[in-house]
Amino acid sequence: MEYITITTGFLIILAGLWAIMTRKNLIRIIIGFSLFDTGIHIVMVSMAFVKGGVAPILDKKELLTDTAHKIVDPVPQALVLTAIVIGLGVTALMLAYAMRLHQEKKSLDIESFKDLKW
Amino acid sequence: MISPIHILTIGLGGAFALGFVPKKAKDAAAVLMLAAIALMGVLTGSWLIGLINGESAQQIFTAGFKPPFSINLLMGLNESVLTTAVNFIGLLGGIYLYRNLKEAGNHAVMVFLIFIMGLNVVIMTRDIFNLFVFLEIVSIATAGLVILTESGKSIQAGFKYMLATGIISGVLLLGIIFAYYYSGTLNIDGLTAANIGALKGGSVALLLIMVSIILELKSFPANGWGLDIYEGSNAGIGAMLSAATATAMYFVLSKLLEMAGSEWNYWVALIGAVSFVGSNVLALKQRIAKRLLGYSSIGQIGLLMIILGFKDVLGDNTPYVAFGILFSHYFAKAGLFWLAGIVKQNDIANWAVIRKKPYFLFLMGTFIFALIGFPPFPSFFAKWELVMELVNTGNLPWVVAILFGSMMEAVYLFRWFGYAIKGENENIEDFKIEWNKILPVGIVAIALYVTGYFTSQHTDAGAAINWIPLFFVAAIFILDFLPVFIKNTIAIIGMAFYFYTIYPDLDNLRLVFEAIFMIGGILTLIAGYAYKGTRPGFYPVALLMYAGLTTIIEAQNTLQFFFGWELMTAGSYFLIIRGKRSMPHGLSYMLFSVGGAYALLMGLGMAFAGQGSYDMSIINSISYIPYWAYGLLIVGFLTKTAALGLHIWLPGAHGEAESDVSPMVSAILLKAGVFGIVLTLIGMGGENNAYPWLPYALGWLGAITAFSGNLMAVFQEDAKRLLAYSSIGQLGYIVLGFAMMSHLGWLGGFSYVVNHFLYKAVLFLTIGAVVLRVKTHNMYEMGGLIKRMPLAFTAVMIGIIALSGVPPLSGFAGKWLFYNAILEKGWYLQGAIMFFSGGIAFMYLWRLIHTIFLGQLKDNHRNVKEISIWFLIPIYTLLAGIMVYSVKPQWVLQPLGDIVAQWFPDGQLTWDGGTAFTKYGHWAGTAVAVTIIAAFLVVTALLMISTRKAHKVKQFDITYSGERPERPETTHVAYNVFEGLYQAMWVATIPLVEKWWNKVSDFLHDTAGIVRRIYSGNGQSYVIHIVLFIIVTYFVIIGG
Amino acid sequence: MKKLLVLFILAAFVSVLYPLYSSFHGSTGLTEVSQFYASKENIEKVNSQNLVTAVVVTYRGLDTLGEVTILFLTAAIIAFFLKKESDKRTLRKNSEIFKTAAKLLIPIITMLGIYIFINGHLTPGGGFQGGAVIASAVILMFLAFPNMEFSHKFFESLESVSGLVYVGLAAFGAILGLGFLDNAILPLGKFGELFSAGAIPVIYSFVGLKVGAELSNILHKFKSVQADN
Amino acid sequence: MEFKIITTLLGILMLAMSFIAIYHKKMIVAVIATGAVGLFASIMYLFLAAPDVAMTEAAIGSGLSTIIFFYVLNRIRQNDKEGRESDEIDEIPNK
Repeated sequence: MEYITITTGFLIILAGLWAIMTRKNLIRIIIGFSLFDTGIHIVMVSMAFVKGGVAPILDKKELLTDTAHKIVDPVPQALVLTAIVIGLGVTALMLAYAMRLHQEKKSLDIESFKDLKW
Repeated sequence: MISPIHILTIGLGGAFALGFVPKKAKDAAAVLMLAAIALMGVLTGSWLIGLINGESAQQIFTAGFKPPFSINLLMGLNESVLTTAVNFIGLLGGIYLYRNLKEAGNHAVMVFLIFIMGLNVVIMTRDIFNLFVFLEIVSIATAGLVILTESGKSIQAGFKYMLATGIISGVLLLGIIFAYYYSGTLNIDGLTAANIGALKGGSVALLLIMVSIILELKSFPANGWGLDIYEGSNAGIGAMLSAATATAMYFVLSKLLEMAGSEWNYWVALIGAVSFVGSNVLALKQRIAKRLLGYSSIGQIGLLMIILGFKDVLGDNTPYVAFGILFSHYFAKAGLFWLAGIVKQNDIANWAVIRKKPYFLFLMGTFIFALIGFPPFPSFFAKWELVMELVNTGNLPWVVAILFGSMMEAVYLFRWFGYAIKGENENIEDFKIEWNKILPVGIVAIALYVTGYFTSQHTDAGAAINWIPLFFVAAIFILDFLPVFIKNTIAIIGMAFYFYTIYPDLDNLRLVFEAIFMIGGILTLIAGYAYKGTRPGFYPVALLMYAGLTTIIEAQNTLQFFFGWELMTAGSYFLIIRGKRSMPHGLSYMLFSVGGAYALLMGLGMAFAGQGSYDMSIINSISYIPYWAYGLLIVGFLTKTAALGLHIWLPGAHGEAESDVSPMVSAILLKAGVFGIVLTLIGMGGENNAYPWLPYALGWLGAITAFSGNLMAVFQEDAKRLLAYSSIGQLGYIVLGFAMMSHLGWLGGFSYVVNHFLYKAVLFLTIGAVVLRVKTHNMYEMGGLIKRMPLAFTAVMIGIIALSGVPPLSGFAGKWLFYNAILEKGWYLQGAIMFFSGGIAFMYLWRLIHTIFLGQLKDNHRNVKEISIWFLIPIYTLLAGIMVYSVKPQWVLQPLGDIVAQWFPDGQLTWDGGTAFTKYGHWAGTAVAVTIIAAFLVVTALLMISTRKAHKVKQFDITYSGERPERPETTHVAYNVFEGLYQAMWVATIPLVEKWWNKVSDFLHDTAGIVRRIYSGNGQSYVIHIVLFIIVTYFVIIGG
Repeated sequence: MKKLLVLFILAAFVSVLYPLYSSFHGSTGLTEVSQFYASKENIEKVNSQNLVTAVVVTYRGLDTLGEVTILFLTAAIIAFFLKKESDKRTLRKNSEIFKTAAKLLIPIITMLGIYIFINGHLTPGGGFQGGAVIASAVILMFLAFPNMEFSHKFFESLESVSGLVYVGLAAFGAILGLGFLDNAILPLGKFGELFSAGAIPVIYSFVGLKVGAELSNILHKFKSVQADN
Repeated sequence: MEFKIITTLLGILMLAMSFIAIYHKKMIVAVIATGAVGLFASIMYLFLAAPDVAMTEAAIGSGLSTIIFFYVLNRIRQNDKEGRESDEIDEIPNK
């Protein structure tokens, strides 16, 4: 199972990178970035998975004994929580930038924002 | 002491509390922010003091659990230094940006505060995921600050920055999670222990982590986004990025390098070297100030990465070297960015406007010299230590890369500085003074000097440096507002007193040179009384040069020597560029000097290798590739003596300098190079020289230099340039003399040293004084001045007789010794060249008399007065010296002979009273001189009597020829007088050397112009660069 | 042409990532660190039923603090970035049914959000999730009542207050000598009950309020820009 | 076993959605597809025994960020209408 999800994760990372590197539209690039992020999160969660493990929420009595062999790893999950929120922040900021850029030049083409170069 | 964790409490608490400050109370918000940053600074500062005083480093545990189970932070010595630095620059930056932040409102103030807080935590944290989170805070805050003073460009830069850092942090996150997978921990110390690099997947995870941090440091060439952000953002933010962020990120890299293990050292150094050289070369074409600073920042970080990579080699010295470079960069770059914000000029050519407020020029100079690594700034000592250690451990290619990169940096920074000093500034709008912006700039400038002083005290060699001359320079700089008369008196008294106090400590060899430097200095300073007003800036720089010269003489160790050498270079550079049209020559002077200094540095490093000491005596026993070492030392010194090939700066620099500066830089300064060559040749063993090829080559170089210098002098129409080329020729003689490595050769060399000092000072002072009166350098615009300035005429006449080396005057002594030495040595071909160039010398010397003083007086010179008395005093003092030397040569030559005999006891002159004997003949100086002078006086008297009734012809009395000249100067007998010779000899005058250097320069600039096109400005390409960078590093480091 | 190049680059990048992928064999057990978290003694020490919450709020609380800061930062940046937009509103009429439904739904959704973060230490979910749910109530408010004066001042104050409380609670632990962000500053209570896990529910609630306020602020900024002209 | 099949299907669906997000002409559809990727990801997280992450992803990754995308698209469209005729938001014409 975790093999399938981690494969999906890596493929989505690549898809995101592909979008960032080939599409010209700013919004499309941000979508690519969002995909790239999601892919990484999937990889992270797959990593936490332990075969036969249950969610690290100890709401059943039997989970309280020998907990370590019954649950999946909570640490990467905690990291992903953080990463998702950070990703939202970055995406929102990028979108705000895209909006202002569009106001500036009435264009969303990344090629038209090359005033700074060399 | 308060726990450092409360940096978070203060920073975040402050930021959250800002939400309550009413929107209208803008000042309150900004003040609250500054107070919070100051408080963080006090907290870290108290830790810094505590840790220096021996407290132990403190681990900060959060959540009540020990690592690796919870996040921990560390406050050690390094951390306390760096967090204090970040808070300090944050406070200054906050003050600088006060108005911008205030106008942008409370939100911007919050962002700035969180930015500084984030950097603190980035430095302290010991948990890699926590590091990731706070790096994100820093980069998001940066993206916000970029648009502080919004323009279309800054928004573009911000977007590219977000995109690039987004990708980089994604890669970092991937690396982190896999590192966790392999090691089961996120704690940096735990990861270090786990050594995940040994696993195949683990090594890739490590690579992703390392490369993303390296990319965050904006490594060349995947750094287009970084350059854009430097250019696109407010200068105050650029300062923060360059000083604060780069400092923190650099420390992060060093933290993670511990974790990655020593295999990574090499790769970090390699990436650093590529970045340092690449970035500095590409900057050559850059003309936008802030972007130029960006390139320079990236280069400096590259240099720091090299240091980090060599931390095992540098050992305990690593912090010293790294902090030395880091702090110079930190202060200087912040200062320059802030200046860029004050001056508000994009194009570096427009920075000439900074001159309208001279103190700003001083600040800019401070920062630029600190960046390049001149004394007394910390980078000087750090670079010294770095090169010494690297050479010592045989890492020569790295040293070459470092010095090449530094050289490139010097090229563009000095070009920029040159525009500031000399560019056209009349049509550029002056800049406003805002005190909140100036204060931080002033503080960092002072901090540079202070840290420089303390850096020097850290090592034994540095602590031995005598700072008194430099303090004297500082004092006179502070008194710069006083009139010339007072400053000149202070300077003369100071130099005389200093000479008086130190001369008993010097051996005879050094005394000769010190006497030339100091007595010559005092005499030329006397001429300064002729100037009126305050003559701003002259005295500090002149004294700086003399401070450097005396430091060279006094140097007990090689560091001191190099320290003096660089001070002298800096001082003379500023002296030279005071001339009206001397800027291009000033630049080439500086670049040759810097190049020469780097050759010296490397040579001294080789001397240090294997000997483990900085004592001056190490150059007497170089054992590590000695041929190269001595060769480099000689090349380094030859840049100052302007040997052929390294001379192109001299004619312009000396010719265009001010009237009393030309003698300083010609008669005095050039001797510093000679002193160095003498030291090197002594080091090679004197009579038992083990490296015969070096002096042989040097001899040829001297002979050819003598020939071509003299030949070029012949074709000059400009009196001062003529003298300048003549100096090149004369120095050629000197070099040839010393290269002969025999008693007579050296004695000849020394006699030329003394002589050249005397007559070149006389000639330059006199011609300079004449130029001040007639307002032109061109000889064909003068003429007949003998009637108006008989005293000047006499001085020039005696000077050229001394120079030409005919009896009876002192020049003959040198010539006579030379020919004896050549015969003894058997260098007949070189001797022939010398003899020939001596003949050529007559062809230009004659013109100095004829075209300036004889012939017709020009109409516009009917009323010129005799040259100033303040010039006449030193001139006639020097003339007295020439006369004494001529009449009693044994008074000079015998002591010199004693000095030379220390290393060349064989083949001495034998003296019988005033008569010197060699195996080829004898010479009775006194008798010859007295006889000839008497004969001369008789003949002159006879001539004067017999020509009393001669008819005088006015200049334009052309009835005899019946032609009306179209251009008046063509009636001047001396105009283009050597056309015939030129037809025959023009081949020899093609400026081949200049062309070659131009080709080199063009090649580098063209390369830069082409390669920098990879920074296409397209954010997408930057992402591709980043991914490519990761791929390339993967294939290079881990392999396919 | 460019696509071909990118394809090539991605292929090369795949070969960089491949060792990571190929050496991944799934996890067979917990790492040392998470075993520590799952050990009986430490479960009792933290006393939180939801281990992820325990990690997020205590063990790795500093990350969470940073993360909240990032949202705060984003909100602040967007606020001064987009502030030049004027605050005019379009007049759109929504159907009464929608409005009434919204009036009913908004408190319920808000309650749900609050429930989620208060129970963060017991059930899945917590401050972020609850905050996001609260933010969605705010969106609903935007949609249903586009012309209503949205009191972003209230949200900004809420953001600041909850931020200050969060930092204050964290620092309080350090001042008490327990450690920054230690949850033991409050009584641990009985495992599995609402009042357990020490300061975790309190902290997580304030995180929830803060996240909700921040997200609402961000959304409001974007929305008020959208309503321009 | 059935989990595996469902997960595989989910994976394929997510990739298809990514393709739509990258290549669909209408930006609105692309944004929705991006949200869908997040939504499917959150289902995947549930299978991976990560309910906390699943909730977060659903609420934040696919919920809120999609809404922000919409706001921005809307705004840009209005901008375009004021400014020029051409509607660049969906497709950038080849130059």
